[in-house]
Amino acid sequence: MKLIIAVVKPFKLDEVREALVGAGVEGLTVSEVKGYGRQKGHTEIYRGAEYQVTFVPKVKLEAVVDDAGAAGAVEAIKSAAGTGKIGDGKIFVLNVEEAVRIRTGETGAAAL
Amino acid sequence: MKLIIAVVKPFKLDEVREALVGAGVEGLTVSEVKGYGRQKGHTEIYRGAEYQVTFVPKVKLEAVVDDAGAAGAVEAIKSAAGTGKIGDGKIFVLNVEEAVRIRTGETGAAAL
Amino acid sequence: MKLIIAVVKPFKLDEVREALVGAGVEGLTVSEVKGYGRQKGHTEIYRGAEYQVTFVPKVKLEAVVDDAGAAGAVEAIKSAAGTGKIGDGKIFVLNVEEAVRIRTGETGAAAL
Amino acid sequence: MKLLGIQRLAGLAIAAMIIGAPLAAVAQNVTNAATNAPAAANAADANATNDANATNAANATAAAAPAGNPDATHDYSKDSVNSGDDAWMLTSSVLVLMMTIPGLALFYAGMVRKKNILATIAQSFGATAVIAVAWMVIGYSIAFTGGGTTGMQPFVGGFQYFLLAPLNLDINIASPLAPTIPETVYMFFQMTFAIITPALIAGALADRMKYSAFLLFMFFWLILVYCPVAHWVWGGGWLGAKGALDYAGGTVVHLNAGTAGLVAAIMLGKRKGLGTENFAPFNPAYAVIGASLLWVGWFGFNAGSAVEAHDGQAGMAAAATQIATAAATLAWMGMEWMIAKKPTVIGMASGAVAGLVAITPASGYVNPTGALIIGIAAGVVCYFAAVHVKKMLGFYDDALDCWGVHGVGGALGAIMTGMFASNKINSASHGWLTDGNIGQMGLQFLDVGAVFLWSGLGTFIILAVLKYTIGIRVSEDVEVEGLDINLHGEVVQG
Amino acid sequence: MKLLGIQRLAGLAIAAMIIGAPLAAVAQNVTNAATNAPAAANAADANATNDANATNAANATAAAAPAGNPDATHDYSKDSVNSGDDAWMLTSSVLVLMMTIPGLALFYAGMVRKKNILATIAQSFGATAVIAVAWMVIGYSIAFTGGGTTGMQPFVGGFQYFLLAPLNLDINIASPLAPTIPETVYMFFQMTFAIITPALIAGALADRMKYSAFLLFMFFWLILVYCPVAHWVWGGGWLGAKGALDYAGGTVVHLNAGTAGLVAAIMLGKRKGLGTENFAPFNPAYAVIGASLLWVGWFGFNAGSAVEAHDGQAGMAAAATQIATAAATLAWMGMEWMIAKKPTVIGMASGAVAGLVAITPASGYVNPTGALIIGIAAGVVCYFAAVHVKKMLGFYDDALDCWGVHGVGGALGAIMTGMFASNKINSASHGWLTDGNIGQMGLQFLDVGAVFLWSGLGTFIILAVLKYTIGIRVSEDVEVEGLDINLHGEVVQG
Amino acid sequence: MKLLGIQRLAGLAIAAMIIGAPLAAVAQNVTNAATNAPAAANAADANATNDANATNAANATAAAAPAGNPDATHDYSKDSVNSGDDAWMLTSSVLVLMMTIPGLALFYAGMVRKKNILATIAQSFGATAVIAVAWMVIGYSIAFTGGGTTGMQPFVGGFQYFLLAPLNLDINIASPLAPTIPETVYMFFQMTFAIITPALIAGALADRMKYSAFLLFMFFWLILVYCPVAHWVWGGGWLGAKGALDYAGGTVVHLNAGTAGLVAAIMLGKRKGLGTENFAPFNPAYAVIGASLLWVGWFGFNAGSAVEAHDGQAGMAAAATQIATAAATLAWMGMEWMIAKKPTVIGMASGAVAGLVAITPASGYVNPTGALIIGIAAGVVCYFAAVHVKKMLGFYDDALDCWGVHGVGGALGAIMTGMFASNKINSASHGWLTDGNIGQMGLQFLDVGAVFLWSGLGTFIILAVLKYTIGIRVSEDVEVEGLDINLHGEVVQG
Ligand SMILES: Nc1ncnc2c1ncn2[C@@H]1O[C@H](COP(=O)(O)OP(=O)(O)O)[C@@H](O)[C@H]1O
Ligand SMILES: Nc1ncnc2c1ncn2[C@@H]1O[C@H](COP(=O)(O)OP(=O)(O)O)[C@@H](O)[C@H]1O
Ligand SMILES: Nc1ncnc2c1ncn2[C@@H]1O[C@H](COP(=O)(O)OP(=O)(O)O)[C@@H](O)[C@H]1O
Repeated sequence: MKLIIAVVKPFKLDEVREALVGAGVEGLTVSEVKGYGRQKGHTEIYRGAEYQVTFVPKVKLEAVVDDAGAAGAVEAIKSAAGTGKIGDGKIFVLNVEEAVRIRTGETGAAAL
Repeated sequence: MKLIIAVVKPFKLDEVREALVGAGVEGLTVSEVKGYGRQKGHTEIYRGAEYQVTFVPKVKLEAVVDDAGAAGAVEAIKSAAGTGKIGDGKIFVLNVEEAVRIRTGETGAAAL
Repeated sequence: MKLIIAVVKPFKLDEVREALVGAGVEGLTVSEVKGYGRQKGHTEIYRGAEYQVTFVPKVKLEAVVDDAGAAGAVEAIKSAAGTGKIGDGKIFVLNVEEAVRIRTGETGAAAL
Repeated sequence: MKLLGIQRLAGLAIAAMIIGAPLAAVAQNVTNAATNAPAAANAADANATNDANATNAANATAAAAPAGNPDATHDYSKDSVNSGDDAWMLTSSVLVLMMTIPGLALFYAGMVRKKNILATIAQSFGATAVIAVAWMVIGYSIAFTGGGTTGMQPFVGGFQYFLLAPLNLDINIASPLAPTIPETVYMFFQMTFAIITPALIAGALADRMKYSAFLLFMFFWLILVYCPVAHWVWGGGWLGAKGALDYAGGTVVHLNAGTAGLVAAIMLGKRKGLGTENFAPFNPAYAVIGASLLWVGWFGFNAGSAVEAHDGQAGMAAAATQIATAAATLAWMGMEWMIAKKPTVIGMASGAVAGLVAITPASGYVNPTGALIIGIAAGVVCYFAAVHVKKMLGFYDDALDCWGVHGVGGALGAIMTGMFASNKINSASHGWLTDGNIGQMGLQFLDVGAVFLWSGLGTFIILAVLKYTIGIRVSEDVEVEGLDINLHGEVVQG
Repeated sequence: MKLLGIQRLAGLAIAAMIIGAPLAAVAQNVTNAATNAPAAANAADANATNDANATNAANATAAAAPAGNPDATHDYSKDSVNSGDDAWMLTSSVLVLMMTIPGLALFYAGMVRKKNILATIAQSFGATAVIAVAWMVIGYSIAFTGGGTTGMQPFVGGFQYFLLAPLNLDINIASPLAPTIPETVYMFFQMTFAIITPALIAGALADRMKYSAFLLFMFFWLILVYCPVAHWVWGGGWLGAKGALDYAGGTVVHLNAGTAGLVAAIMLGKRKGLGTENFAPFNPAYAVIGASLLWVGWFGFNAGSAVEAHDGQAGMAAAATQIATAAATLAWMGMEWMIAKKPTVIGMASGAVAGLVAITPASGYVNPTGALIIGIAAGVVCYFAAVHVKKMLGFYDDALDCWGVHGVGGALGAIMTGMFASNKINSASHGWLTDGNIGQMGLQFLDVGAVFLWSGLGTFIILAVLKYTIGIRVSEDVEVEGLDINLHGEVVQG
Repeated sequence: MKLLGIQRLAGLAIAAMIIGAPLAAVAQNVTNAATNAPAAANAADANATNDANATNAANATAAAAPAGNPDATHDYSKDSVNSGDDAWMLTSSVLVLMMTIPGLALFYAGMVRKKNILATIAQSFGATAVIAVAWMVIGYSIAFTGGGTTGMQPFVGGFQYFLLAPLNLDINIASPLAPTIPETVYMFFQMTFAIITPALIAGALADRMKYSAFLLFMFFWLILVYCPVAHWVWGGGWLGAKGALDYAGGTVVHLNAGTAGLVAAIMLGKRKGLGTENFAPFNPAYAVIGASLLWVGWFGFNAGSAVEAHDGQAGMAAAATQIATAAATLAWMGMEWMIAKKPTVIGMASGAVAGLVAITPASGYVNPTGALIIGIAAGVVCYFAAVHVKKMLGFYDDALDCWGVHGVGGALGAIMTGMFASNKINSASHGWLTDGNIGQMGLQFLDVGAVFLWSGLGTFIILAVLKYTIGIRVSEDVEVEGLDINLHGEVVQG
């Protein structure tokens, strides 16, 4: 199984989720994160002093899929999350050795 | 070493932590996440319009354990986090190549 | 490529980011997390009842770097995040099989 | 099933109102003639009242008006409204309303966990609405009319103010209890007291009560517990007549609500996770803001209880209030600093409320020095009651310390009023330490005992009935997940 | 480019003020002599006014003053200020100001998403500043002076109060519309009404309007729409003269703002993501706190509209306000409970506001029972208007229901005033159901129609002009990312 | 160790109070006889005062009372209380209290980072409690009694009001400074000023001061700095006698607090991370809500300073306040819009406060046009002072701009009062530009200089002593981790 980590723009979350579901992914876990990269953060003003915020708000999706489904999932994210603008984000793929569904104790792909 | 990622119901956090400590895990890192899966989210009402929230609040635990301890840790989480109801969550196990304790510079299992 | 996960003290975030950039890391993703380990949490008082908070606020940095850069990145974090006090945090290194830049579709090290 | 139950209830309520109102409209024309008689009778009662409890502050004022002549207090030309008194009493009413919304709403919401913030606010807000309507329909009538010494008069008021009938027919009447302002203003001022008293009980019910049961509880408690007690002390009833001193509601309001909270907390049972989970509030800032608004609004409560502004009474009540509240804040803060090592903002806020509660019955009777002493005592005593005694006894989960602060503080204040009331401040009051009138202490204890018993009993009966009909506590799942999303379908995000 | 435009605008505004003010200072010495004549003229108008619309509440009061003698109302010795009236009207002004900041600011901020909270607050706060200055410079003059029956008098006021010139020269003058208090107080009281009315419109504009365009809109709408309408009804204009009843602004304030909101919502277009994204508010607690402060402050609005406190009027208006508001809260809550299964706190808050709006024109004319009925009707009708009708029609995105609550509620209240106004409560008012004066209904419909048309037309013209000059809506990126960071460079964190 | 120190302090404080109070109770019976003499003496002073500074606004009013007869102002039957004045002054006192809690608490809390929100609120709340008690014990006595021209009278008041002794014995006395209301009300009204003035200083101390040191600082600063200055200008002291004009406290309150803030900021040193870390506030909404409540409450401050409501003074002060505040808001907003490209909500809020500060000494003396000019000037000047000058000079970290807004704004207002005071508005005032009385400018500069020096020196001494005894700044760890959890054991969650 593979763990697919995607860091995308917050307002793209719903589209990406739908795309993944469309690609057969049955579940995923989302966290709100701050990103640093080419896209620069906003300028906050306080008492006339401007402060360049280093980080940009992003959402991180984590989905574990079976090896077969990995490529499709990556494709789905790529097409759904893309705007062509700097800051669209990244996708990373890691190997997962084991998965367990707590409720049933099922393991492996069956647990997803 | 293994990275054990567990996504569980928020109110189970303390029980799971205790179980892990009981299983010899010395540290862990927790994040508040939103989950998507079989368990469906709540219905928010605004101006009479009902809105089905797609995500469910969950907590994600990450603990790195030495290879020997992995099985026990997974067991501990499974028994502590289970309610038998949909949404109990998942456990994923990944391989960790290196670990470092910043304070001492210790590496490997010694760093955990 | 390697995924470097570092859990450090919140007020060290900026220093660590700068150190990583110095070490040639071009991007990273940060989440606010709660940590459990040797360092104990604070005591909250409510109506005279003291409550020992189990968790300590931490930030988690995730940066994917090419294999060559991994060692340097770890070093950078170690030196920037260290205070010598309990709770300085950990660094974990995992293997990453694939990386994709959503905007361009570039893959591998080029995507970082 | 339950849901259906809830809807049906709500449905009935609305239906009743929609039908009831036009009927009332008709009714009013009927009463048109009818009320003339009662009105006269009422005028008679009025004088009875004036004599009966001349010691009652409100009436001490009333006495100041041309007492011999009922018409003077009962159908005078609008020119005899004292515009300054009217201005102050309108302002006071607004201030006391502000105490409940948003004051109390924020104070309580600031002490609960995130998942219950909106439900806590909904309790104060919903109670305000239910009680205001109930007060207009019948509450005022049974609390503040038909006082006297004969028949039921000492115990409960009459019905001639059902739907405020007399006020529908004549804008220029005053209550014998407040002769220099329009009765509409007096009715409104007393309504704001009637609103906050039951609303205070919510502090003991936090985090676990069904909203439908809560609203019904508010309604029945107002009618069966608050209105009679208010009548006893202020409405021309037996306690006032005896000479018990309660300037602004130490027993009528605070001991009354506190006792109800204690009983309710026991009947509801403890919150799930109490002692094991961290119940630290989500945003203590709300609690301090709420306490600040309570403090600010309380001047309408205490100084407003002079029911006029044409002499020194309101001013002295205001001064006493400010002094006692500040002293209590410091006392609680000091206790906490010494014992728990850190002065919490919720502690300061609670200390302030404790001082406000304890000075409530005394303001208007005690001098500034007496106020200072009462304030210090309130801060120390209520701190121990809310923090240590509660933990020691441990059999009740008075979540936000409705009993510890309002019950204990109200009783303490009532008793200390007997000690420090000074006839230099109010000719109608003679205290023990100040004027050597030890007899006053007996009256104060009688007052405390009577209110404690009646409130405890009434609360028990009402909640018992609700418990075995619609149920009073939410399911465990709902409690764990939070009342906001489950009872109101909303959450505080982020 | 755009930014530059904005700056230039701001720059001009400031410049204008900085230059304008000293000029004014000079001007005042000129007017010194000049104003004597106008003043006299004004005094004449005053009497004209008094006769013209003796049915107008404010003037019914005015009539109570030595009417024959213009001096009495125009340059009396300070001793003839009624201190009680002055105290109440100062208090009322403060209460109404509190309705807008922080009341309305919180009410609206509590119904938007996190990214727009500060921008929403900035609308109420900025509007307060812009309007206060505009009112002092010219608004008061064209709204509340020069009323009468000749020439333009029935439609718009005069200019002799430009920069409040007369008040610069004599502290001891009163308006014929408020003879027992200093005119400074009456000017300030009316200013607070002038502030909240345009500010209410923001509810329809939420989440998508440019701030520069918003501030200009506030300014022009005040001058072109609010001031004339206020003059028609309260300033000695034709609607008041005809005998239309609007005690505190059901049409002048609420229908007026609601209509503007409806038109503005249509011209701005819908918010991006409406219907597809979750628009659930970030912190509904803010909305309830805001509604609570609106409720509390509204007593300055309605009871303050008696413009005095020396008789029963203010008190009856206060009682009616409290009763109707509570009833409306229960009605909305009940509807929601039955239909959506859960009573939301935002629903309760909206119900309260609906009740406050609907009783506004009626308070001071109706009796408590009438108020109860109006309140129930308001809760039910506005619930359907804001929730279901809006969804049904679906062609406008009245974001926070400015039209559904203020427009519909204001019109409903104005019409029901015609039904329940009682001459037992106010000798100047005769309703249909109460006093059999069906003619009043015609006047109320005329009032509603006239305000609806003028407000709709005026709003359309102002926004059309702004739209094709500086533009009124932010870019899509800005809307998606949020107004707070983009328009104000600030965010609510955490 | 330190902790123990803190406890011991707190312990002592409480102990002192618990012992002190009963003593006082005894004391009062002693003073019973004793005070008759002082009272007479005081009455004498009173007249001295009346003549001495007839130019003082408060006394201009006082003069309006039957001046020849000391009894009239000193032990009159309650019938001579003007109920309208009493109503307004009670209301004003409540409004000014609201300015500090929750107004100022929120205003400051809205400009700090999350980790210090509760500690910031605790400063306003704790200061309120400490000062209220200190004022009752001795503050009022040394500030507002024993004014006159002989001996120490011009510089500091007497001690005969220790524990407000005279008010313990007679409810029907008035101060010669406020003859138409009970002295209890005047004492309370002035107390609310005494509370907010030191509390304002917290803005300069934010994020780094020890709470124990803060509370002691509040106490000593009140006694050693505020009380004397208040006596000089308002209590019958030398500055008032000379004819310096400060209607509601431009120098006594704002310059005084601002100067203290400047000195304190320097002595505390800069916050860790200043300039390198993002100090953007956690929730700017709090700041705007706080500023709104300050704005609303300020009418008690300025219009309340008329100390009556029976003539046009309070109204004119209210009008001037509203106009100047709105103008200043627009001016600051405009500056920011032009220079920083975006108008921030914190900027608008700061502009409003700047306008309120600058009009404080002028309200009641200037006409509406003068108010407009002062407001614009305040917005522009304070913007540069708080934003640019502070950065330029850079040697002090006036965290929330206590000096930039209150110090600079207060001085500016005092000086512009000399320019625009008009005897058409207040017979006691003659300005330079308006009435050609250039001499007034000298008096205003004298006033500014005297207050600046006394406040700066006093603050330095007090803080120096505290610094080398218990210490005034928290440890670096505490500062980094946040004051909330470390000083109060609480946090704002989420
Ligand atoms: N090497 C990396 N490791 C982890 N996260 C990264 C890395 N590079 C970028 N990111 C995340 O992806 C986001 C987008 O990257 P950025 O360089 O800004 O734009 P783009 O992906 O279009 O080049 C960043 O905000 C950060 O959260
Ligand atoms: N494939 C997946 N990858 C990552 N997280 C998942 C995946 N499937 C489920 N989850 C997480 O586990 C939670 C519970 O899963 P769900 O399907 O709702 O219930 P259950 O685990 O009992 O089948 C989800 O809310 C989500 O956070
Ligand atoms: N085994 C582990 N797996 C994951 N995270 C850990 C682990 N051990 C520690 N951490 C994280 O590192 C933080 C610091 O660890 P701690 O033991 O408190 O101090 P130190 O790293 O100096 O020994 C913890 O708060 C936790 O977030």
